[in-house]
Parts: sequence; structure tokens; C-alpha cells
Amino acid sequence: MNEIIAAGPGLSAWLILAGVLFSVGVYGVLSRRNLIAILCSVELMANAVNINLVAFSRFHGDTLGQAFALFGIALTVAEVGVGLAIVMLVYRQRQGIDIDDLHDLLG
Amino acid sequence: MGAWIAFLVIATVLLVGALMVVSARDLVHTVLWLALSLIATAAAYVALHADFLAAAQILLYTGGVVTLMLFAVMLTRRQSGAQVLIDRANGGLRAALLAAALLGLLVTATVRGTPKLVAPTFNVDSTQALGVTFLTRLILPFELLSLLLLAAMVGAIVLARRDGKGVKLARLAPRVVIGQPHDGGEG
Amino acid sequence: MNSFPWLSMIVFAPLVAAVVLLAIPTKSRTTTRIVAITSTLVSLVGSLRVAIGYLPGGGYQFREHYPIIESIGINLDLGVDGWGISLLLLTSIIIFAGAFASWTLTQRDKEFYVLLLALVCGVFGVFVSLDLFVFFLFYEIAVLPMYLLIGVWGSTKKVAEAGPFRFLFRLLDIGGKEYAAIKLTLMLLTGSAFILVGILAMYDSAGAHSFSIETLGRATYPRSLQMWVFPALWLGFGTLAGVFPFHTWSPDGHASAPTAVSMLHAGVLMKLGAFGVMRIGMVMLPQGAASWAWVVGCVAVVNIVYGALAAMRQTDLKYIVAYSSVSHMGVVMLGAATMTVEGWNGAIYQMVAHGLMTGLFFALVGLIYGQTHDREVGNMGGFAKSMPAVAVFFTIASLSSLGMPGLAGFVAEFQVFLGAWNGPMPWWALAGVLGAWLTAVYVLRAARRIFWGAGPPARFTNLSDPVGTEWVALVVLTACLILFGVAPRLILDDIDTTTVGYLDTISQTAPPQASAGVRP
Amino acid sequence: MTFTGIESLTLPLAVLALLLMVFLADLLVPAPSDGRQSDAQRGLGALTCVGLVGVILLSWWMPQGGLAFGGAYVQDAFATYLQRVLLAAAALGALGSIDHVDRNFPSRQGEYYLMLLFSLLGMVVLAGARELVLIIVAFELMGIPLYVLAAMQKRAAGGVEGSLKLYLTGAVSSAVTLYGMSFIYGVTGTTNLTAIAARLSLGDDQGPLLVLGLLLSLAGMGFKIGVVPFHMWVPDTYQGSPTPFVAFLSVAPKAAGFGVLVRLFVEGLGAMRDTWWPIVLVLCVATMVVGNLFALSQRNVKRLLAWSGVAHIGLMLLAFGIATVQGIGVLIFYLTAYVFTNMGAFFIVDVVGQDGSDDLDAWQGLARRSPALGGAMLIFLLSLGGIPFVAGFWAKFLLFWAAWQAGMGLLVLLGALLAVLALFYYLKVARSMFIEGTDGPAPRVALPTALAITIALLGVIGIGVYPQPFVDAALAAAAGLLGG
Amino acid sequence: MTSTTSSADASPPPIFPLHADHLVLNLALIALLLPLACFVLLALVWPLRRAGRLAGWLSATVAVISFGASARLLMLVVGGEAPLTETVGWLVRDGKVIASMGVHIDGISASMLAVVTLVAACVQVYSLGYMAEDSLPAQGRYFTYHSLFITAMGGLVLAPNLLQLFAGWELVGLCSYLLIGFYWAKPSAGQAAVKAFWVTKFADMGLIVGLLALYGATGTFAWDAHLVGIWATAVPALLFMGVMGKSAQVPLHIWLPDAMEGPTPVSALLHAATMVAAGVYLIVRAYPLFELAPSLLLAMTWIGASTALIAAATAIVQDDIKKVLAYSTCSQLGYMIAALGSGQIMGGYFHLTTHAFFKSLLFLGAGAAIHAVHSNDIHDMGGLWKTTRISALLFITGSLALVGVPIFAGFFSKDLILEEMLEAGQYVPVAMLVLGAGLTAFYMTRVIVIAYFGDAAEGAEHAHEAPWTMLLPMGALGLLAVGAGFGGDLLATLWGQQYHFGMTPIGITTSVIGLGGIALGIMRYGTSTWTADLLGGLRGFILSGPVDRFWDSAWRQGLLPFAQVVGWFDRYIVDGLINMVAWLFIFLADRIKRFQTGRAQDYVFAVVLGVVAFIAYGMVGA
Repeated sequence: MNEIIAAGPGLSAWLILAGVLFSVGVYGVLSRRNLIAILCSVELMANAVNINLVAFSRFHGDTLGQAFALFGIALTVAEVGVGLAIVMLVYRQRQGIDIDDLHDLLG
Repeated sequence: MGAWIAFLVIATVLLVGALMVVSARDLVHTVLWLALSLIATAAAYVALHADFLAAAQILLYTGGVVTLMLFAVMLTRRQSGAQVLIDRANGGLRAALLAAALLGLLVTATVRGTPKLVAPTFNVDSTQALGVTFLTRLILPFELLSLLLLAAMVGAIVLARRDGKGVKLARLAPRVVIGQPHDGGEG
Repeated sequence: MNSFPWLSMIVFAPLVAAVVLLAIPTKSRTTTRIVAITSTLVSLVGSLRVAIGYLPGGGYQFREHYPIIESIGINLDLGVDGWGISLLLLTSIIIFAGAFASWTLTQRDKEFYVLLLALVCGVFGVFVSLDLFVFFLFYEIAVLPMYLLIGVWGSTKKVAEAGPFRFLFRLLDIGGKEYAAIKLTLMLLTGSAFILVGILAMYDSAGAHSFSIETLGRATYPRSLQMWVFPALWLGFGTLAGVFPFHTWSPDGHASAPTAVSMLHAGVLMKLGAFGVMRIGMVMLPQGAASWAWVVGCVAVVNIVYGALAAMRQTDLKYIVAYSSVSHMGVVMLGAATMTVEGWNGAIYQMVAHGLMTGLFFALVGLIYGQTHDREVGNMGGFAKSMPAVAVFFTIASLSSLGMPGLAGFVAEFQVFLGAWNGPMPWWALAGVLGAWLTAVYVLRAARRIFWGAGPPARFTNLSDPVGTEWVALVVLTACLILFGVAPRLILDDIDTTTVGYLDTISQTAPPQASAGVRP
Repeated sequence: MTFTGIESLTLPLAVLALLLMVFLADLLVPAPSDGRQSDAQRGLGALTCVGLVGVILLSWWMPQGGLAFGGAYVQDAFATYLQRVLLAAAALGALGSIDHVDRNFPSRQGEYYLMLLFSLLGMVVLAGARELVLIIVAFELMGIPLYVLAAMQKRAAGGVEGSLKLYLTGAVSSAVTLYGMSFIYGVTGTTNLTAIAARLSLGDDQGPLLVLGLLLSLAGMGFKIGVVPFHMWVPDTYQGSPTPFVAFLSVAPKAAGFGVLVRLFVEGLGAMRDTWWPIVLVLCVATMVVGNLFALSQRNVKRLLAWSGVAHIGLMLLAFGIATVQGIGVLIFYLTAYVFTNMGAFFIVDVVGQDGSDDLDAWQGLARRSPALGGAMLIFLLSLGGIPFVAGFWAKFLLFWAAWQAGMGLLVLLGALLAVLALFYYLKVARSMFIEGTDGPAPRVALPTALAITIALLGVIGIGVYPQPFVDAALAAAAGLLGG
Repeated sequence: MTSTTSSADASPPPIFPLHADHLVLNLALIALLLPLACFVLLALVWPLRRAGRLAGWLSATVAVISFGASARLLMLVVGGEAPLTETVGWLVRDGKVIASMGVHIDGISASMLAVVTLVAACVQVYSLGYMAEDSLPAQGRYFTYHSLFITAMGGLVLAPNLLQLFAGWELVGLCSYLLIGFYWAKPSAGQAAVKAFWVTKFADMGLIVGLLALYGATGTFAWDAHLVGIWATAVPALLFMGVMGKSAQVPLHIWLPDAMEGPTPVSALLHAATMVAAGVYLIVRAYPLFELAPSLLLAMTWIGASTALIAAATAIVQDDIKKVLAYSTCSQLGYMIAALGSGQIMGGYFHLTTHAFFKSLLFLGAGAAIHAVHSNDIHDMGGLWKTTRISALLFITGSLALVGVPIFAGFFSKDLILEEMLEAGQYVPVAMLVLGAGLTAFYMTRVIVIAYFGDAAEGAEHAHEAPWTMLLPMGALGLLAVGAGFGGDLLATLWGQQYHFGMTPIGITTSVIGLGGIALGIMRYGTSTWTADLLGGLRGFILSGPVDRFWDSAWRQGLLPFAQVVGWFDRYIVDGLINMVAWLFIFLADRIKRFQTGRAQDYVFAVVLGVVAFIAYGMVGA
């Protein structure tokens, strides 16, 4: 126990943190009704992934993971940008961004 | 010891922020809680010796994404208002169970399988090394990334741009017929 | 080897005609028919040429070889033996007659001929393919156009709602032409799924990286493989051959189909199934066949008797003929199941005989229906007065179907019975004979109710004998029925040589116990 | 680390050049003020199409087999084959879109083709990507324009809804993919597929985290190609989006997605096939069954084709899962056939749907109103159903052939039986066209669309009648991948 | 692939061996093929056929020529010409001929051919007059069928093996069907035609199986094959089943009375003289097979005797003159079968010959009567003696021959049968046959008394004597009915047997009983005062038709309902199950649609669910 404490948070601690964050994000995506809130939850998931990458990078002692995470950040930004544009489109069409209102296509 | 404290603080802030993101009733609060989470993440990057990344996180995310989100909230709150419903009927429980299952599995996998890696003690100049990585082996994805951002930008503009007349369609009936010819009149 | 690609000519002449029909912008009925009939005539002449030019002694002749995907052993490999010749002749005769039988079609005739010719190409292809894959390919081509042919040009028949599944009738529109069309297509293609599996199993097991029937035929397959591949092929091909209980597409399909399609389908297509069971299933998987022969035979017996009894119950003229096909295809399968020379000769001969006979039947039914717009036998009577020639032809077809000596049906059935008597289970022959009697009961009953009795009911005015081109189908088919009934050795010698060749191969490869049914 | 091998990037660069040309052209062409499109703008589609044809031709003159940027990208035979398929799909898609864009959103001509090319660029890179980071970036480059394209018809309620569904599942899936890749990187310490393969071949214990990474990546990729249970966006998005785009969406991302799957799971994680194979098997069965069952009751032709597409993915997944030379060869051959078949079918859907309805009722009597369209659609349907002498037949047959030799007998039987089920709903369309309905005026077919349909038709029939060169090329490409 | 290539030399040359100098063969072929040519000509050249009269004359001429050829052939054979067989291969198996077609000429076939062609020629000439009132196309059709019949019967008679005999057998059955149904517009004719076909075909199942068994046991269809074991009994027994149908033995005789729906000359030719005798001919021909089965022979004796008695008893109560004759035919065929069963081939065959003459004469006579009054009912004919004396005389001649009054043909053959059977110790059957002879005398007397001497019926007063075309053949047959009995020696020569005629006790007894029957008949029907109905009870029972009722209920309550059940089962159960499968898919497809809810979050849920499932699998597996 002491060793663990002395060694500082190990890789698995960071991974678990990322895992929890990812799960929370998933929960958000599945349970929120507002599209923007859902996008926020997606952000959480993306962050969890980045923490994962950086943690691995740290423990491998290389920068590859960091670079990967940087790509991840950029990708998420791009995604969110387009996502918000779609949300705006939805809003303009329906004067609302409640995801439950969008189920015209089904079956 | 100090590392643990830092970790726990960061983790606590991060998770509390995250939980608030998925549960806050006010949309603006949601976005702000997200900002907090993102900043906590940046702190985590620092703790993991990824300084450049932390900076990028603050700049890109907190500066860019959160702002965008706030704009979006402002633009769309006319009808929906600040208060938003969180749970769909039964959806919340279902989502919680599934997320819990996911979490359990992820933790199990992590606990069982995390490789025995020890963080090197020497302090690399991570920013410089990062730059080298970017411009050598990752140059191709890097170039492609620029194109991706361009594409996303163009795409977002295409979608968000209001077309000339700005006719608002009433909410169409379910099973609406797609591709009405009168749509061609716009632009 | 041979200078002129006769087989290609036979197979692809209809396809070329179909393409030509698509290409020419004519709306002229006559032009359409001339193109179609010319192509069938070309095939007919080609078939005759091949039949005459086939040298005694057996083996595949008129070989042709074109690569398709050589790297995995798929080639367009053509050739005929005695069996192929017989069925080639049958097909070309039927389609020649069928093209004439559709002469009076008025609605969307060009499309009709295009589909019909595409279908015929497939049928020819199956009979001359020496590549198992191409065999399968043509097989599928032959099955599919049927959907539209029945769906577009077919007729609908109200079926009384009854039985434990009565709730299905309205749901599935049972009795409708679309129902019949889709049922036929799906059932047959379900069968072909099993065929595909069987073919792949054989290809893989032979390990020769070739689909050539000869190459695969030389391979010996492990008994365990044969034990399940043979039933798969039997089920697959058997569905098309109308094997009980997968025959139910046949009555509805044949009853709904337009004349030429019924002729071709009952006359030729069902033979594809039986031909497949024999040529692929039995010849190539002799151990499996010998082990399962008793099942094949017993089911065939069920087919014969059951089909005949069901036919007896029908009141719709087309259903009677359709069920008679189920019964008669049972005779073919019975002959196949015997694994004797007589049985196999008889089975192939029965394919020809039944093809001609049922083709004639459907041509006649088409003529009758074309004038009465009613197929209910109970509403008819005394038609011999206004259509004596039809009555005569119908009687001849009936006689052939009940096995009257002098007509092709007898030659075939008698040989099958001989084979059955000498086969693994002699009692099969008894059932076969009983079936022939039941056939006499229902066909003559039908003939009496349609043609005999006091003059036609008042609502059927203006009935008349065939006119003009309508005669061609009737005369050609009847002539062939009599010709093959009187002089069976016109084709029997070639069939026999081929059969003996196959059975020799089987008895060499199969252990003696497995080939118990084969007479030394 | 060298910069050598830039010449290996000829094809992506050519696409980029074309993209920039279109971009510039769009910028330079004066926007019409009166709301009508100018002829010059209308020419953008033609430019795209012609340019893509040029790129395809270029693919026969460019250097082959080279590595670029330390092995991040490889221009091997597999990549080239796949890229040709992708380029063909894009060229066909552009051609088929010209009329639709003109009719429905003439003011967004430039953007439409630009997005198409962006997506294509991502796909083209994907085909040769051997680096996780490159893969994920290219994946997104492929994906993001698709969200935009799906919503291109902004006024149509369905378009936006479809786009949103695509976007949401897509965003979650990319997060999942990225998460998975983070584990792969974390366990192996590298992102280069060749290096990963080398590391795995040492025989180290792979550990649960690598398995986790692998499975998460598989799930994320599964979204793009529409594998059950990640498929649910497919019918909705197809129904809502502009039809010619759907034609493209229904084939090109699938081809690229399968390309990545092959790179990642066969080239990179081939040593772990025992781990992912059972899952792929289950997915394959589930996808085939679900796709076919859901398609059975559809009355909207676009949805019907969408579900049938899901079913086809199930079959392709089988080919992928076999992971033999035959399997991979058949996979890319299948994709080739599928491109022509599915795109052709969707173009006709577009023509018929221009009256406003994709319902089966709108198809009644098509064969009589326009025999050519009816006949062409019939052939596409038959190809989808796997009926002889059209491309789809060979695809399906060769797939079963390969699967059988890999010992997947029962799956072959299942696939063959489901193909029969599939025929039921394909024939439903045929029934509407040929059996029902009456005469009437033929639907208007614009020249570019007609051309696109004709090309697709020629492709379907051409491959059907003479498949040998395609099959041989596909098998050779696969052999190069697995042998080398 | 094929190893057997030597098929060519094993088979005979394919062209029929017509030798210009081979008179026997050529005569047989003329007798056989000339009618065939006539048939083909009439069948194909419809103007000729529809011309009617011309077709009739042509056909009749051909029949006469055919008879001429047969007669000459018979003379040659009597003159000691050796038996001859010429065949051509018909069916092959493994390159060898297993069944051939051709002609086999020996005493039996030559004599039978002569009988057949003679009666056929007579009947055809007769028909020229009898059918004159029918429409011309109908006449053409009639003679076309007749030509076919001669060919078929000739093929049967000259068959070199049982298979060809069977082929001819079926073809004559076909002619019978066509000719019974000649008046197809009449519903009863149609029913009678199909009934005849069904019943005989039913019996033929035995015949076919017999052939199969014969082939299975010996590999040939030869009638002189040597059978052992169970097949020695089974094969002839199966063949005999066919005989029972064709030769109308109880209980398969039911079709014959109905067959009288056909024109009377048809009844004379097919259903009295020749076709129905084919069964007897088959047994005679295949006697080498039958004699190996003593138990079968015994059964044949009893069946024949029973038929003779029952049919004769039934004939008593018939009012239709043709039905009387039909039952009489059954009865007489019973005599023949009984004789053959007792091993008396000669006797049976002799009776066949004489019966052919006198029974066809009787039918033609009946035909003349019917022709005169346009009714079959004997009560409508009363007093025909006055108007149609020649034909009445001829009818009475035939009756006497049938009854077996000495000097007349029937006497000799019947006497021979009874005598030989008695010698063989078949006492009970002989008693039955003798009783049958008495009944025969009674019912023939009844017919004659009522039809020719009874109270003049209305139609009979204006009746005309038949034309010469009808009387001439009747006369010829009348001569034979009187004189054929003396041909026993000739027949015996052909048979290679000795035949002595002598008045024996049984002959005398029979004659006496016959005369008694005549007397009884005259008493019963000649005087109107005697009204006591001796046979009242029997009459009711016979007219109720117990055998017919049995078959009728087997048809109506057995086969037809069973077919109904099978058809129903197929439509609603077998097909229902298959439809059910289709419905299951449709139902399932409809139900699962609800899982595609249209809600994006559900889609994401599915994605995550998939992910969770993946990981769960990975964790379990790893």
C-alpha cells in the first residue's frame, strides 16, 4: 500500500479515471434530451479518450500519445463545429432542439 | 504522495464537472460545467507532463468549443428556454444501467490488464519532442488534419448559412415525404 | 474438334433473339413473333443436328470450351451425351411449340418473348453444361424470369378459404398470380441454395480447383460427405422436380402461368430438377445416392399416388394438369431412385414423354381457356361438338399420360416400372402402376366432363377449333408423342449408352454393398 | 524517418488537386444574384466527374508499391484496387448528382462537390493508411463531409434528421474508435500497423487491454460500414438524404471502411484473429439476418435498399472475417460489383422519386411508363439479389466459394437462404414496376443521370458477363496484401 | 466414361425385314398393316374421313382384304407352313434388346387372326348399312376407330411376346373406350366408356405387374419362360387378373353390360367376338406359364363357372336386348375360362371361335331389330317376326347355336368343354355350367318369344327389313354359326391334337336341359295367362345389382372421398404449412419494425450496447 502511495498514481489510476469519464459521457449522450447537452456529453467522451492517450504516452515515455491526443482534440473540435451547425439547422427547422422531437424517419 | 493528492483533486473536479454536465437542468450551466471539466482535464495533462497539450486544451476547447456552445445555447434558447428536461421516460435508468455496465467492464479490463509500465523519471522536453513527432512520422496525418479542419469549416458554414429567403418550414408531419420539389426554389 | 459450335448456337440463339427484340424498336406483333420463332427454330434445327450427328458409343460430344474465370476453375464447358440430347430435343420442341402457342398474346407481347427466350437460354444451358458452376448459373437463369412471366401475364384463381391456416389466405392473397409467382420463385430458389451448398462441398472436397463435371466426377468423395450432400442436392433439385412436400409451388404456379410458360415450366423446367438429381446427385455421389435411394424412391411413390389423388379432386382444369405433373414427375424420380439401367432409361425417357405430354396439355388448356375464360371443369361439357380437334388432341395427351402403348408415356413408365421392380424395393412398382391407373381415372374423367355430353353450355358460344398458327404446337407435340411412343429407339439407344456408362462408373467407385440396386 | 516516397502519394495528391480546382472554380465563378444557378456553376459537377475519371486513368500510370512517410501510407495493389473502386464510385456519384443538385439546391453546387471530394480524399488515403493516427484522421475526413452532405437539402425535414442521426452515432462511434486505438497504442507503444504486427508476432501475451482496444476499434469501424448493432442510422439517413448522395454513401464509405478493417485487423492485428473472428462471425450473422428481416416489410424503396445494404454488409463481413487471400479478394470484388449495382439502383430511385415519393406505389407501372428504366432497375435488383449474368451473382457466388473453403459451410447455407428472402423484397419492387400500375408518361431523366445509370448498367452487365479480369485483379491485390 | 460401345452388333437391323418372297410374313403384314394404313389415312386426311360413306367403304374393303390375307395365311399354316417369328427390337437395356415388336405366326395366332378379321369384315360391311343414318363425319370417325381396332387386335394376336400382346391389349381397350363413347353427346355413353376403361385398366394393373414380375424373374417377356418358386404361381395369377377385367369375369364384369351404349356392331365385334375374348386368347397363348400353376387353374375353373352361372342368371331379367346378350357374353366367357382352368385349352379355344361367330351374329341380329324399331327394349320389338323375317331367322339361328342345340356350332364346343371337364373330375363346376346352359336356353327363348313373337308393339309394325349390307354379313355369320362346329377337326389339326366328336351323356344331358329351358321360356313368356312369377325373388335381387353396388360404393364412398381428403390435405395442410413459413417471416418483419424507433438516442444506445457486449465478450474470452 505504501509503495503504491509512494509511487504516485499509476497508469491504471489514470485509465480508470478516463473510463469513468467515458462512461459518464455515455450516460449523458443517452439520457439528455437537449442536443447541445448531448454534444457536451460527447465532449466528455472525447476528453476521456485524450486522458487515456496522454496517460499511456506518459508511461511509455514517448510523445506519440500526446501527438495522438492533439489530433484527437482537433478532430473533436471539427466534429463539434459541424455538429453545432447541424443543431442550428434543426433549430431553424423546428424551433427546438429536443432530440425526442426528431423521429419522423423510422421503421 | 503529492502526485496522489493532485490526481485525486483533478479526478474529483473532473468527475464532479462531468456529472454536472450530464445532470444540470440549466443548459448554460451544463456548458459551464463542461468548461470546468475541460479545464480539469488540462490539469490532468499537466500532471501527466503534457504541458503543450494542456495549453492546447485550454485554448481550443475552453476558448473555442465552449464559446461555440454558449453561442449555440443563446441562439436556440428562444423556444426551449433555459430549463431543459433531462430524462426521457425510462431512458435515464436504461442509460444509467448501460453506462454502469460499461464502466464496470472498463474498470475490470483496466485492473486486470494494465501493463506494468513505470513512468520514466527523466523529464523530457515534451513540447519539443512533440513537435518532432508531428513533423516527422505524423506529418501526413498532420497535413490531412488541416484539410479536415478546412472541410469542417466549409461544412459548418454551408449548413449554418441562412439561405436567402429564410422560409421557415413548420414542423412536418411524421413520415413526411422527402425531397419535395418545391425545395428547389431556394437559394 | 468440331468445327461449328452447335451447342453454343442452340443455347445462345434465344438469348440473341431476346437482345434483338430489346434492341429493335418495333411495335409490330408479327415481327416480334418472327424473331422469337426464328430463334427457337434455330435451336430446334441445332438440336436435331446434334441428335443426328451424335455418334453411337456415348461420351460427351460436340465439346466446346471457353474460359470464364480460369483461375478458380470456372469455364463455359459444353458437351452432350445421350441424356443431354434427349432433353435438348425436348426443350427445343417445347419452346418451338410454346412460341407458337403464345401467338395470340396481346398484352406486352415483346416483353413476354424476351423473358421467355431468356428462360429458354437457361434451360438449354443446364442440359449442355459440363461445368458444375455454369450448370448452376444456367439453372438460376432458368428459374427467375418465371416470376415476371407469371406475375404479369398470369391469371388469378380464387381459392376457397378453409383449413387450420385460413387466416393466411387474405393475408398472402393465396390464389393470386402474384402469390403464385413469388411462391414459385422463392421455393425454387430456396432449393437452389441447397444446391449451391452441395456444389461447393463437392468442389472443396475434390480439391481439384475446378468445377468441371468430369473432373469432379472422377474424384471420390468421402462417404460422410456424400451422406449429406446428396440429400441437399435432392432437396434442392427436387423442389424443382416437384418432390413431395415441396411441390406446392407447382399447382399454383402452373395454374396461374400463361400457356407457353406452363408448357415450358411443366414440360421442361421440372426436368431440370430431376436431371440435376440424377446427373449431379446420383452419378457423382453414388454412395450417398445408394444410401438415400430408399427415401428418394418412397417419396417418389408418394408423389405418384398422392399427386394423382389430389388431381382427382381438382375441378380447375389447369390444376388437374398441374397435379398430374406432380404425379408424373414422381415417376421420373422413381426411375432415378431405382439406380438400375431400366429405371434410369425410363426416367430420362419419362422426362421427354412427360414434357411433350404436359406441353400438349397446357397448350390445349390455353386454347380452351382463351375461348371460355373459365377453367372450371364443372362448367364445361360437350366441347367436342365445337372443338373436335382439341378433343382429339386432349385425348391423345390423356392417353399418353395414363400410359397407353403407342404413345411416349408408356415406353417411359414401363421402363421405370421395370427398373423399380428390379430395384431395391419392388413394391415401388406396384405404387407406380396404381398411379397410372389413378391417372386414367382422373384424366378420362376430366376429358369426359369437358368434351363429352350434350353440346356446350349456352354461355360458351363461339367456341372453335384452333386456327392458323395455333395448330403448330398441337401438331408438333402430338407427332412427337406418337413418334417417341412407336419408335423409342430413336433416342433410347443413346440414353441407354449414357446410362450404362454412368452406372459402370458408379459400380466401379461404389463398394458392392452400396450399389446393391444396380444389376450386374 | 525520411520524406521519401512522396511519389507514392500521387493518387491522394491528384484528388487534392482536383479538390482545390473545384474549390477555386467555385470561388471564382460569380454567384448569381437572382437565385438561379449559372451554367458555369452547373459545370462544377461535370468538372468533378471528368477530373475523377482522369484520376482513375492516372492510377494506371503512377508508381506502385511505394511507402510514404515511414510506412504511414502504402500504395500497394490492395490500396490501388480499392482506390479505383472509390474513385469510380465518386465519379459515378458526381455524375448522378448533377441533375439532382440542379433541381434541389442549385445554390450549393460548389459545396456539394467539394464535400464529396473531401470525403473522397479521406477514403483514398484510408485505402493505403498503415498508421493509426492517419487512419483516424482520414476516417474523420471521410466522415465529416458526409454529415454535411446528408443535410444538404436543408429544407427537407428528413435530411436534417437523417444527418443528425448519422452525426450522433458517428460522433459516439469515433469516440469509441479513438478510445480503442488509444488502448492499442497504449499496449503496443506504437501506432504503426507494421510495427504493431511485428510486436504481436513476437508472441507476447496480448492482454485484456489490447483486446479491449481491438474490440472498441472494431465497434467504431462497424458504425461506418453499418454493421448491426451500429447500423440503425442507415435507413433513416438514406431515406432523408439527397438520393444521389445516398448512392455514394451506400457504397464508398463501406468500401473505405472495409479497407480500414482489412488494414487494421488483418494487416495489423492479424495475429489476434482468434479474438476478433468470433465477434465478426456473430456480427455477420446478425447483420445478414437483421438487414433482410427489416427490409422485408419496407414500402419505401430507399429504406428498402438501405436495409438490403445492411444485409449485404453482413455478407461482406463474412468475406472479411475469413481473412484468407480468397476472402479478402472476394471482399473487394464484392465491393466493386456492389458499387455499380447499388449506385445504379439509387440513381433510378432518384429519377422516380423526383415526383416526390419514394414509396413503392410511385413505382407502379414504371416498366410500362419507361421500359428502359424498368429494365435497368430490374437488372440492378437482380444483381443485388445475386442472379446470374449480372455482377452481384459473381460476388455472392465467389463469396460463398471462399467462405466454404474457409470452412464456413453453415454460414454459406444461411447466406444462401437469406438471399432467397432478399429476393422476396427485391421482387416486390419488380412487382410494382412490372405487374402493377398502368401506362403513363415516362419520368424525366436528365442526360447526366441517364449517363450515370447507363455506366452503372454497363458495369453490372460487364462484370457479370466477363468477370475474369476483375476477379483476378482482386485476388492478386489480396495476395499482395497477405503474401507480402 | 462409357465402356460399353458394342451395342450396335447386339441389336437386330433396324429396318423391318420385309421379304418379297416370304408369303406368310407378307400376308400377316398385310392383314396387320393395311388397316393401320387405312387408319392413318382416315385420321390424317380429314376431308376423306368427313366424307363418311367413302371412308366406310374404304375401311370395309380394307377389312375384307385383311380377312382375305388372314384366310390365305391360315390355309398356308394349315397346309403345314412352319411357325414364323419376325421381330424388330423395341426397347433396349445395356445395348441389348429386352423387348421387341413383330409378328409370330403359328396355328393359334393364324386362326385367331382369321376369326378376328372375318368378324371384323362382317361387322364393317354390316355397319355400312347400320350406321347409314348417322351423320357423315360420325361415320368417318366410326370407321377410323374400326381400322385402328383391326390393327390393334391383329397386333395382339400376332404378338411375339407378352409385351406386344399387352400393347395390343391396351389399344383394343382404347378402341373399346372410343367406340363405347361413340355417341359422346349422350351422358350415359360417356360414363359407360370411362367405366369400361377404368375397370379394364384396373384389372390391367395385374397384367402389368405380371409382366414386371415375369421380366424380373426371367429377363424376357416370353410366354414360354420357365418360372420357378413363387413366381410360377404369381406371374400367371397376375396375368389372370388382367384377363378377368378384359374378359369380364365376375366381379370385374360390370363394365360389359354398360358397354352396350356403343353402336350395336361395335358390341358385336369388340364386346362379343374379339376383344373380350382377348383374355381367353392370352391364357391360351401363355398356357406354358399357366400350366405351372395348378392352384390358379383351379381358381380359374371356379371363377369361370361362377361367371357362367351368375351372368346367365342375370341375363334372364334384362329387358334390353343388348344387355341380355352382354350378360350372355360374360356367361360364355365363363365357360371358356372354366375350360381353360380345367386344362382344356382346345375346348376353350374352340368355344371362343364358335362363340365369336354366333354371338356376333346375335348382336348383328339384335342390331337389325334395333335398327328396325329404334329401341333396345325387347318389349318394343314384339312381333318383329312378321316384318323382318330374314333377320329374325338369323337371330334364332344364332340363339340355337348359343343354347347349344345339336348340329349348331355352340353345341360342339360346349359339349367338348363339359365332356373334358367331366373327365377331369370337375363335378361341381360342370353342374354349374350345365345349369347355366339351361338358363341360357331360357333367356334366349324369352328374348325370341317377346321380341319376335310377342304382341306387336307400335314401332315394330312399320319395321323394315335390314338392307343387304346388313343381311349379307349376317348370313355369312349364320352359316358359320351352323357350320363352325364341324371345324373342330381343323382346329385340332392346328393344335396338333385329336378331336373326335361323339354323343356323350353329358352332351345329351346338356341338350335336354337346354331344350327344357326353351320349353320353360316358351311357357313362361309365350302365354299371357300364366302369370305366376317363378323367378320373382331372383329378379328383384338381380336387378338391384349387388356387384355393381359394391363397385359403385367403392368409387363413391371410397376413392372419391379419399381423393377429396388428399386434395384438401395438400391445399390446406401441406401448402398451408409452407405458407405459414412465409407468413412467419412477414409477421416477424412487421413486428421487429418497432425496434427501429426513429429516435437517435435509441440508435446510440444500440451502439453502446454493442460496445458493452463486445467488451463483455472480450473480458470473458481473455
